Amino acid sequence: MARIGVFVCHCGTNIAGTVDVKYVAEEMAGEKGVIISRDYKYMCSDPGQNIIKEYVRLYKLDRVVVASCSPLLHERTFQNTVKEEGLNPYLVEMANIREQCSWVHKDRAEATAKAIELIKMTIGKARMNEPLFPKRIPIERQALVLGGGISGMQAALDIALVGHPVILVERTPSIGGRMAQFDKTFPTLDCAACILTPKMVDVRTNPNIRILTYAEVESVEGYVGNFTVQIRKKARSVDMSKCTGCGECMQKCPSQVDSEFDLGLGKRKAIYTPFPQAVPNVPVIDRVHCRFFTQGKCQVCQKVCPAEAINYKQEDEVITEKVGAIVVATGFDLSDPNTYSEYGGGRYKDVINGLQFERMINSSGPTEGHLRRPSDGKEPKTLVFIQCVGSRDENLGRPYCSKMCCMYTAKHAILTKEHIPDAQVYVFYIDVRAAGKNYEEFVRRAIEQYGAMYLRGRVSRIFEKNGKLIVRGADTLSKGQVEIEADLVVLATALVARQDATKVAQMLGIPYDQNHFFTEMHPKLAPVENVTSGIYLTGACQAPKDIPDSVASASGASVKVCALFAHEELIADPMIAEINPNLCSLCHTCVDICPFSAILEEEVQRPDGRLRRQMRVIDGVCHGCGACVASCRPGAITLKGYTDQQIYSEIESLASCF
Amino acid sequence: MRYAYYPGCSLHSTASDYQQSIDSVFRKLAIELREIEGWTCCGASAAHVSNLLLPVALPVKDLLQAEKMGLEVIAPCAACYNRMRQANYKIKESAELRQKVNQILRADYQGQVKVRHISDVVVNEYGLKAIGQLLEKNLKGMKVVCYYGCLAARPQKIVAFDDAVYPSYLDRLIQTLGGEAIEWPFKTECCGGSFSVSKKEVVLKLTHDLLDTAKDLGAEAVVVDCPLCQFNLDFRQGEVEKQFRKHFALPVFYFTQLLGLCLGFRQKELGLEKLNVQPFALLEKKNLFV
Amino acid sequence: MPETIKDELIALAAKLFREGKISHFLGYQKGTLKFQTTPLIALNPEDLQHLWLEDFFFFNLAFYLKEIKNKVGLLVKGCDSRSLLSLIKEGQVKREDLYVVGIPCPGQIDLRKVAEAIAGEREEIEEIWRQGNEVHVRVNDQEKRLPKALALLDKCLHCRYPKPLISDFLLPGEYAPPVPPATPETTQGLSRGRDELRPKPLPEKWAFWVDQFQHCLRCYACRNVCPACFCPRCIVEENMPQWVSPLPTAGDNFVFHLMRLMHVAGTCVSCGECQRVCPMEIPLMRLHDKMAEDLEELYNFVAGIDLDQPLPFRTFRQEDADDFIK
Amino acid sequence: MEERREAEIKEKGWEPKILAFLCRWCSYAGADLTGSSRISYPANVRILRVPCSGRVNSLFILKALRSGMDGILVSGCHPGDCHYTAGNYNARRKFAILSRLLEYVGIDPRRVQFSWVSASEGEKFAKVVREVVADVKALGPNEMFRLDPGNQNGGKPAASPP
Repeated sequence: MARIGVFVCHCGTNIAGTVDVKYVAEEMAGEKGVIISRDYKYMCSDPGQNIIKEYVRLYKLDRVVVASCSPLLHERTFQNTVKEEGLNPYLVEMANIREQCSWVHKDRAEATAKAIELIKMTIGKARMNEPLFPKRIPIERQALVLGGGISGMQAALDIALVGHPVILVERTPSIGGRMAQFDKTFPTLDCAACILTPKMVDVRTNPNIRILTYAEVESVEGYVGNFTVQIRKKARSVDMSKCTGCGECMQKCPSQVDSEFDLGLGKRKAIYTPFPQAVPNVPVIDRVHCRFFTQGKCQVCQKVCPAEAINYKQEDEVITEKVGAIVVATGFDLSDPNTYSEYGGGRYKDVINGLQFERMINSSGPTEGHLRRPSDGKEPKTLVFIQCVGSRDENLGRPYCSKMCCMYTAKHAILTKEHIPDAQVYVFYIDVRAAGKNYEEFVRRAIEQYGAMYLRGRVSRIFEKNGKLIVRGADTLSKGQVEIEADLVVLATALVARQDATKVAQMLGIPYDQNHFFTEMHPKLAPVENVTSGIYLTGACQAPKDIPDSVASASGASVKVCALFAHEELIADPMIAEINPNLCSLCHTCVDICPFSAILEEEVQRPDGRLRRQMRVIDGVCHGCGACVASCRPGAITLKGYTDQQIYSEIESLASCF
Repeated sequence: MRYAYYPGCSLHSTASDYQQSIDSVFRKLAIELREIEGWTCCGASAAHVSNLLLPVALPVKDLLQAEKMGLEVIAPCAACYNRMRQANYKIKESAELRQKVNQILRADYQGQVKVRHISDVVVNEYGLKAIGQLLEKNLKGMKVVCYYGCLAARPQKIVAFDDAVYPSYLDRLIQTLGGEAIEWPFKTECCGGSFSVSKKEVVLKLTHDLLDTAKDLGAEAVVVDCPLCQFNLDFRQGEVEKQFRKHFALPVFYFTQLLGLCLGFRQKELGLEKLNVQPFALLEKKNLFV
Repeated sequence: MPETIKDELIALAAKLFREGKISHFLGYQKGTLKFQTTPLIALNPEDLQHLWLEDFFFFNLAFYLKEIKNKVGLLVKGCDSRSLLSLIKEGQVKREDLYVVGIPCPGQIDLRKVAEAIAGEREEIEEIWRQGNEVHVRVNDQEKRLPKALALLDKCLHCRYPKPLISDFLLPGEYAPPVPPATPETTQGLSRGRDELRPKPLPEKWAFWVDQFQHCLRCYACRNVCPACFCPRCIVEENMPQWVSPLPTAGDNFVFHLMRLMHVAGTCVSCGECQRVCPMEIPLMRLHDKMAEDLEELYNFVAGIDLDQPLPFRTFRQEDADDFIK
Repeated sequence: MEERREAEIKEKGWEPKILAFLCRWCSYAGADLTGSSRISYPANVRILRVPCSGRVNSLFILKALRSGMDGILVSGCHPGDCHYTAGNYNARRKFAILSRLLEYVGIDPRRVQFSWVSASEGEKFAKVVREVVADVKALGPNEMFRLDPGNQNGGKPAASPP
């Protein structure tokens, strides 16, 4: 039989002004299980708390009901109060007779009667309360960062600087990501390589960071603090420990292939690093194009390698690692420019996209920084930039704004004029969205200082006539149709989620939106967290983001990781679900319902030695929402702190009032 | 294969040559066309700009007939095709409109009758491979541009059965017939449509642009599948030439006419003599004249 | 059904036993009552000799899969196959553990209805046979002809899935609805469309149901026969807390039946067994039909027809109906 | 207790008892805001705190009706705002079906109502309560199970089964 103490607070006149607290306290004394009941002016004050402590001690109370303000305000206070007396804090329950009674009702009799019923309900619940103990879950204090672009690099660095080991996995042969492809960066126009290369070196030299390039994560299992990941290190065919990065092999390799890094504008060899500043500066052999792998002879690279680093027999290696947190920084793709038939659908060589322009104007790019028409190599004089290609387009099911096109187009306009001062630049736009620090000023500069001609309207068609590209579009400000004879057209194609984003999401067990961008826990208040605890999001895998945004979110994600790693153990809220396997039918409703993937089926050995399959809630992953409990038909799941017993008892206690 | 056939007003008047060539070609392809009994206006031209209900109720009246026949509908005129597809779409979209229309027509139409454009059926249903096996002649050495217009392409999600901006089904048909379909960026550019009546100068400018670029690219003829486009490009061509002081002499064929020629029909069976821009010199040059 | 088919079936099942593909075969055997076969649970090829195929086999054999968790071969009618799909979705059986043999069903006789139609007792019926669109009954040496509507189970009159939706083998025969789909209502939706209670005012509905519920004895036959009720222990047997009092009062019966409905939502395939076994003849199917219709209308969900469609209470769409919420 | 209630009803007129299940993150906090904004509403509602509207089992509602509550309100976060991302969406499906079933067996849908109230909608919470109370007052007391011998509140025996 429970020994319950009821403490009714006056809250000055806040409660006592409307509720007859003395009468209430007297009434409660007669309730089943109530040992003592009393009132006091301010229960939350030190003397008030002392009263509670004294009574707990004196009367050996094992349940405490405080009738006062909202538990959202003082539940923690009173939990700590009883804790000091050695009582489990989860044996305290609060009846909210202020916000939900005295403050909203005027009639004293009505409010008093209601307060009595509210407290009776609470006593009913408290009777069923049980002591709860937070679980401790050990944390593997090593992080995994997926993606070696600017966002992934920043996250890895931030975590490593705190002192935790980080594994940075990158799919391509080098870290650097999209930023390595850029020429200059807006709005400062500093060269991307100048700010990126030092960062890459920092990552390479940080002893806490292990870089795995040319590698992909194959599977992720486990939960916060305890993930087991399998990483496939693809065969590089070059021994990383021997290679000195001299580049001799790349010079002599006879096979030429379109460079992915240069988006087909330049060539690379079959043994290659994507770009000269690659980290690690160790080439890989592209086995699809290598003569030795396709035709069985050549081996030139092996012959010329002074370090004897070439190893044709190398095989993929799958390694298993334990990590406590995962940062997802897988980045974005550009939508395929060839799918827009109004812009030529890939039929015109001189219609390129923004990233191709970026490579062309980059001094280490395929044209060494000279703007050239891909068709005839001539310098373009009239350039047309078209924004919102595939973005903000309901027809394509892509209603969102790609966010950075306005800015990089302005940058391209400026760079064009710096390279070819007598060039004429036209920009077709819907709206110019330059909401960032110094962004609007930058666009104004492109227009006013560099004379880029901004035309507000859409292009309806591009066609070829007499060796020129005719760009026909609307100029909605002058309300007319315009036709521009262009030498080069640059499309600001939409930023889209990685092609295999859904596959990655399913592997990690994280949600994604209709555009396949990964979904954060809360768009405003938890922008780097994910519903799956221990997994954090950063960069353009969430939505189009520019460099400043990507770096900021990376640091945000790292703080979350470091906060998790600040302790050796995770203290899990005890108010979580628990499954009684004897009642469970293994129907998996709970698994489907759980938004946090906190429930798993496992095989356990029974006392008689036989194996049996049963469901288990993972501590630390369960958030305690109770959705599984409500959908479990045989009642096999209990939500501690809000058990069926407690709620039943509350309903019954209320019912017994009338 | 059997379809309910909705000719629409053009095919009985300005485009009777289209009708003639369809009759011949479909006979050869053994596709039966059953004309919808008592069909009425599809709601294009005047109706759909004057009122919101009429352009849905009118085609639904015809579609109800087709529903009774239990057949899919073929519409050779792009305007009719467009109206009927739009009606189906709107009926399905809006419960309110559906109720209103059904009330007017005392019926229970749910928008389920499938409406196909004639080219869609020929190219995608009957298939180019099957057509290839029936050919008696070919268009060897003939350079054409295919002109698709807008009504069978837009609004994309309601009517399009190919790329809405750069379709290629007629090009593929012409290639199957042995001709050369020139890559032409103006495939779906505007011809001016029914402004032909109210604002002729607009149509003259637009058709000029179309004919001019086609000629520039070396086209010897234009191929269409819409009677409105055909009317503007063919009937107005003389006026365009006069106003812009240019000489085009580009015959504007319905695709069924060229297909008919290759299937072995004679000019009379295809209504070729009804074309304004005489095609016979060209056809003679390409050994197609019979 | 011809003997040859029976032999073929026995040969097939025996082969499955021999190859170790099944440990049980579920079929029908001759019943002790007239016009009623009894389920046969064959554990070996010898047991198969008891297989009996005649046109009276309303038992839904999927029911036994609640208990038998092995590799099982079984006979299913079109409608029974939906129970299989439901049980697979609920994780109670695995498709690969089943060898499903489809059996053509001519529509099952509802003896209760027949007795009513001939204004006699079940026991008086001497013979029943199907002929054309009618069911012939011999009573006291007299032959009576009944239209199918008066002789078949209600569910058979609205048969939407005469052919099993999953099967490994189909016994030869015609897989067609026993009654041709005459109106759109019988082919579209599960609607029987004839529940005269639906449009009635609320007090009348309540009066009707409270009268029904107060007859319920809580024998739990409905639950026990239900292929969708597979929990190891039903929550009504729970007493900590005791949501449903075991006393068969109208009020607790109301809680019990509504709760059971909510629990089988999405899994119940309207097989009608609950109503058939109810000793108090409570029209439970009205409730199940209403719920099935609501699920179809609100969530476009029809139970037991599509393995890939998630169960309605395990998923949601952001655009789900919201109009009933303030 | 039955007598007491009857006496009470005689004295003051009948006042409905309404049980409200409020999710801890939105609606409960919203009801707190109603309080701190001192917006008054009828005293008929008793609030039961749950972590999420997804925690509310249909059994809670059935049991509450069975226990004689005159009205029930379940309130959670607005769609898209659930602290646990999807609890309210899952709850919505169950409530939609339960609501229709209750209506079919003759229970007025106004007795069991649902709402989305966010933590900032103190005003709305008061409005919802006022509406529910008015609705239930119009319907009269929940007499549905009062003749039932199983009713712990006593009462008269139900008509014996035939």
